[in-house]
Amino acid sequence: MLTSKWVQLAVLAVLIAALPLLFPSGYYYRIGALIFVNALAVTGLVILVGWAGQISLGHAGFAGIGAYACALAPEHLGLHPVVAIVLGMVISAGLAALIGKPILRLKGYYLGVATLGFGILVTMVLTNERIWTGGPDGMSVAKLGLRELLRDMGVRVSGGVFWYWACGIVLLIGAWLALNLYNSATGRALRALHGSEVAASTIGIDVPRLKLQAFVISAVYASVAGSLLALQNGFITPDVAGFMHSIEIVTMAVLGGVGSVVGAILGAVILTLLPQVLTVFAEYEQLVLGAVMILVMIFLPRGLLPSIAARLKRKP
Amino acid sequence: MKTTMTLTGLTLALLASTAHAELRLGASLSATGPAAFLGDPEAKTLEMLVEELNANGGINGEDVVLTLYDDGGDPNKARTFATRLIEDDGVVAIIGGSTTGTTMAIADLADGEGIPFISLAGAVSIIDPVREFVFKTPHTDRMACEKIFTDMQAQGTTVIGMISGTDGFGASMQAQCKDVAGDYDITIAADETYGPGDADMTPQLTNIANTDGIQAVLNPGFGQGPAVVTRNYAQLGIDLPLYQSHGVASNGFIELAGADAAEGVRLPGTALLIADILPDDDPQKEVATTYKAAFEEQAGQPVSTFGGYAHDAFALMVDAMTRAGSDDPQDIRDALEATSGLIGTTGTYTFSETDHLGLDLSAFRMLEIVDGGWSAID
Amino acid sequence: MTLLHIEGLGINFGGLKAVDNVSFAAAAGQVTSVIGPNGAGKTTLFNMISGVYTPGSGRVALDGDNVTGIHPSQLARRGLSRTFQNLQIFQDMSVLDNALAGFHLSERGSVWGDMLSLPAARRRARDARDGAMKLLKRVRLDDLASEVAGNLSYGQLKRLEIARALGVGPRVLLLDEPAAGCNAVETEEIDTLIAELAASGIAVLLVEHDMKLVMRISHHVVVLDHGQMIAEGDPESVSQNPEVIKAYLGTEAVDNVAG
Amino acid sequence: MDSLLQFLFSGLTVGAVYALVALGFTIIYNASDVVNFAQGEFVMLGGMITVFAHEAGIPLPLAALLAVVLTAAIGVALNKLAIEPARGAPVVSIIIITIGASIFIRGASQLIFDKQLHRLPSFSGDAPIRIGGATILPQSLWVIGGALIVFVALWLFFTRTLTGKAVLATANNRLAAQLVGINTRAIMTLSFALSAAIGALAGVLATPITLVSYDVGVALALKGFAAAMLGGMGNPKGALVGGLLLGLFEALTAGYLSSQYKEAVAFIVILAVLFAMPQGLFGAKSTERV
Repeated sequence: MLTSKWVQLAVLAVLIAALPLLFPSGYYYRIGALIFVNALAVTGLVILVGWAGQISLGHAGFAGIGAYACALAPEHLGLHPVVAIVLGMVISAGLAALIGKPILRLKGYYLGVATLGFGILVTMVLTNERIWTGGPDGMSVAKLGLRELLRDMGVRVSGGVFWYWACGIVLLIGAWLALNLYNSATGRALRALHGSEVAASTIGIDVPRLKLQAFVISAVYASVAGSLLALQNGFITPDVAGFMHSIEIVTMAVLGGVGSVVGAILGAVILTLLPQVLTVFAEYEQLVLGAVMILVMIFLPRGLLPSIAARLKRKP
Repeated sequence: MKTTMTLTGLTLALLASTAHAELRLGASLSATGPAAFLGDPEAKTLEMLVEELNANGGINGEDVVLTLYDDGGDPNKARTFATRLIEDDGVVAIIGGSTTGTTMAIADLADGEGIPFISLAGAVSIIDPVREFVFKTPHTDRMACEKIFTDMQAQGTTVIGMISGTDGFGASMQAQCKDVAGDYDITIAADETYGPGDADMTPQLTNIANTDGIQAVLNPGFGQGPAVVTRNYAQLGIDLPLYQSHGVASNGFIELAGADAAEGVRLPGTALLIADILPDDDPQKEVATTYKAAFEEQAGQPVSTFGGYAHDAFALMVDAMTRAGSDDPQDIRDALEATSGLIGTTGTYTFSETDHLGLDLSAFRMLEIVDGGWSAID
Repeated sequence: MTLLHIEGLGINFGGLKAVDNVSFAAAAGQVTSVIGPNGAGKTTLFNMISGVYTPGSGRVALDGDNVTGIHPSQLARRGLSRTFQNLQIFQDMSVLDNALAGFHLSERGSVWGDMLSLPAARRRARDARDGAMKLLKRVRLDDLASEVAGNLSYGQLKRLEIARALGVGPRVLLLDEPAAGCNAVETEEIDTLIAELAASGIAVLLVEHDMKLVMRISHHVVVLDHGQMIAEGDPESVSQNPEVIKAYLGTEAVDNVAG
Repeated sequence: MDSLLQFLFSGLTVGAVYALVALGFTIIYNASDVVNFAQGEFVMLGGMITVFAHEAGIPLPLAALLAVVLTAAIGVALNKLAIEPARGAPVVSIIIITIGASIFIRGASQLIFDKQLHRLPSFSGDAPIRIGGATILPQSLWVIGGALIVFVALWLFFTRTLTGKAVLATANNRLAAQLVGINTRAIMTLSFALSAAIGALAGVLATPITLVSYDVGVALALKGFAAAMLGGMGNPKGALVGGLLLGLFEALTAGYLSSQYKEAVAFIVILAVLFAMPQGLFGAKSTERV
């Protein structure tokens, strides 16, 4: 570990709290909130991909479940959105446990295509069951109600500001849970089975069970991220579960450094900001985005944070 | 370090955009991505028209500054760009939302922040229920269905088959058509779909052709799907009238489907497609031919209905801003709602407190492809 | 007291009998060595005993219970752990984390406890850490505890694997060539370590090419050749067995036997 | 109209396109263990370059040849500029590079070409061939034939030629391959050139049926990847069979069950196959040595 858990959390907390001092307009709160939501999903992937060494190309599927739980449950079941978030977590966890059991036996690209298939199935259901989901045009999401509650208590915040803080706090909790996990029996076992499944099993690690736990945990992270996105956007379409979104969060994780939570957050920061910055390139945007991804991976092949850390270490 | 650099970059961009006092207009369009079909001509149209307007002295002497973002068809991005337009770029009005999904993501925000917003997407739900600040230019999907069914009814058709794209456009129109079919005594006996990237629809068309009693086939969709459907239709030798939607109303469609396969296909279109053959006394003749000529000259590609939506949105906005005589969003909105008899490429717009679309079926024209070109049949 | 019973164990790889009908027993507090020329099937035998391969025939009994074909993680729970001929170190983890991983069975609780860092989980983690540090001291790796395992020398990694295997608290310990690639000093350290482990009551099962080491510390020796067991007995009798000498003839090991 | 036969024709046509894309994946994968997610862009380039060259007045066969050669050159450039400099990086990083390359190529294409859909004239006309109550377009036969020829050529290449075996050796153990005198850098260059050329050929053959625009690559890569995994990655036979099966599943599902869920059914079948055969239909079984 680079630094202890509390140092990492403290740096993160200070950054989240201090950055708004530099914000010139409400738009930056929106970007901040998006970064936090992405970082949350990516943190889940760090546990699955970075520690347990299992690939997923369909994790946006769980984000989709979380998002649509927040859209559907309040409308059809009359549940409060907060309860809907929890419902989304439960459904995602249950589904992850159900499909994880058979597909986690697969390795490498075969696991990749299986998870890809899962993501596509979720997208197809969301797209085709238009009576429920509004189809490809999407559907509205009920308001969380917390902001209104605050207003009644005399605290007035704009939507952007509210979601900045809400997502920031959820990310801090998510990072705290993940960092706890890293240095626990479970986290160590996950990293161990990544190193050698055979050796891990000979010291008593139940490899399939732990892989499944990592899969379920990362699914829940993605689900919460999806819920937060849906609630702050107030509107949701099946894109949230789509293949491109899955690839996006994997890319964030790898770009930042898939082994560490802070690296993953860094990856989310960069890939969320980049498209906003690249708008100055207008039609060259895609070109530059592709080139940046290639260059980072060539010059910092282990991801931004680990590669930079290794360089600093080499030059004392 | 990277973060601070990018933040500085954003701040600089912000400073640059607030340095002048002009009329700032924002747009978020799907210039790339799966809906680039819609967004690309829309973006090109807006850029062309703004340039043209400023060259002619702008609005009440003020230049219009267009800030245009490409949301790639992703509603989440559209919402972010809308936030950026309102909060950071300080625009007084927004055009955009090429798709219903991106429109809905923007509409909520624009309405909440009190920024007039004209959408270029089809769904009824955008303007029904009416939201104070949200308007739109294209005909609704439901109106397209009604136009087609009216023509079918005139032909004595009562039983049809449908094959729809599962993209937003196709799925939305599929649902609307099923909804209103009963009003025209039309039964949908076969209801098939295809994915946006599919290359062969013969299985679906075979099933439709093998369904008893079908008298015509309707294909709501846009992009490559309808071209493939039309070609497969000819390949299978299905001898029933084929109706396409306004989603394919461009010359590109005839080229992609092949003139032979497309022969006889009917669809509801706008004056734009038949600008050249409109009678001289047609009220839309002038606006349609002018835009068509300018666009094809500038963009080097055939004009499409979608570019026309952007043209009309811009015309509405300019008209409202001129009448409002201020850059206050509320004034612009009020002027927009007071629009009356504005002639666009899509139709003649008259907004009211209860109608933020302002078009009726009369602007829709039933077109038929004859000898590789368009001809009006009513 | 015999802890591990092997009866008629065998496995085929594509028609080839890699191990055929091997039977022997290993007692608590004793070092039982399996020797034989390269390709005799020693590692394959270990893989079957430790559950990595499922045996084609025969039976493995641990403490009287049939454990044939049981998954390695189940065997670890019953007190059997091992090291590997080709190192299976968790390269990206620290030395301490490698050793701590060995304590998985005693440290693990619920995932909830781990994620929320509940007091019980923290207590177990502290205990495991103390145990791991003790083991690292024992294999003289304690000052490298925070080093990334990938940076260690071969000999150090061999010792780290032993420490990790000991974390399980095994009653039966399988060591696959623990002294391979080690210099004389390191070999002697391992020698002492194995003797201590046996003395503490563990049944040690050893595969080793260093015949001096084998002859010095083994209580019981099993000889394999081409998958068959050709001899068994105390080191003295085995080293004089004509079958054994014949099997080793022409191999570099013959010198070791003679010496 | 004979339904089943028509569904089969449709499935074979679409399946042959998938198979061609999947075949493109096998060579780079065999040489480097990397699944090149930019493979779909090669297909797109093949179609787009041919369309624009043809529109510029170059005869179709020549335009097609130009497209294949240019795309192969782009494949080589991709290897030299992006893959080779990242030698030794983890496989996930290489995958991100190929995704980045795919975004880059797409971004460049929309600038160099345009965002419109395009079509090529069919090679042998559009008159459908009638067989037993069903119809198939002559262009479908071109695509199916193309897939078969590429398959046979690749199969011969990997089993009968020294170079082909060198490609396999390079993947198996790069160091060992170097030790026995294989120029592994040249092998990688060759692999990218060949993969890109096969992709471009797929684009040329399929464009008259599927149409082409700058962004068709992603969807094609996805289907080709799924097909290759179904058959067993790295095996040309697997790519061919996987592609054809995927096309047939989709067509039969669309015909008999639900056109809405045809892709879902195809993926469920892939998952079912992988549960039973974790290495795909023809993938090599690997045993872990410890």
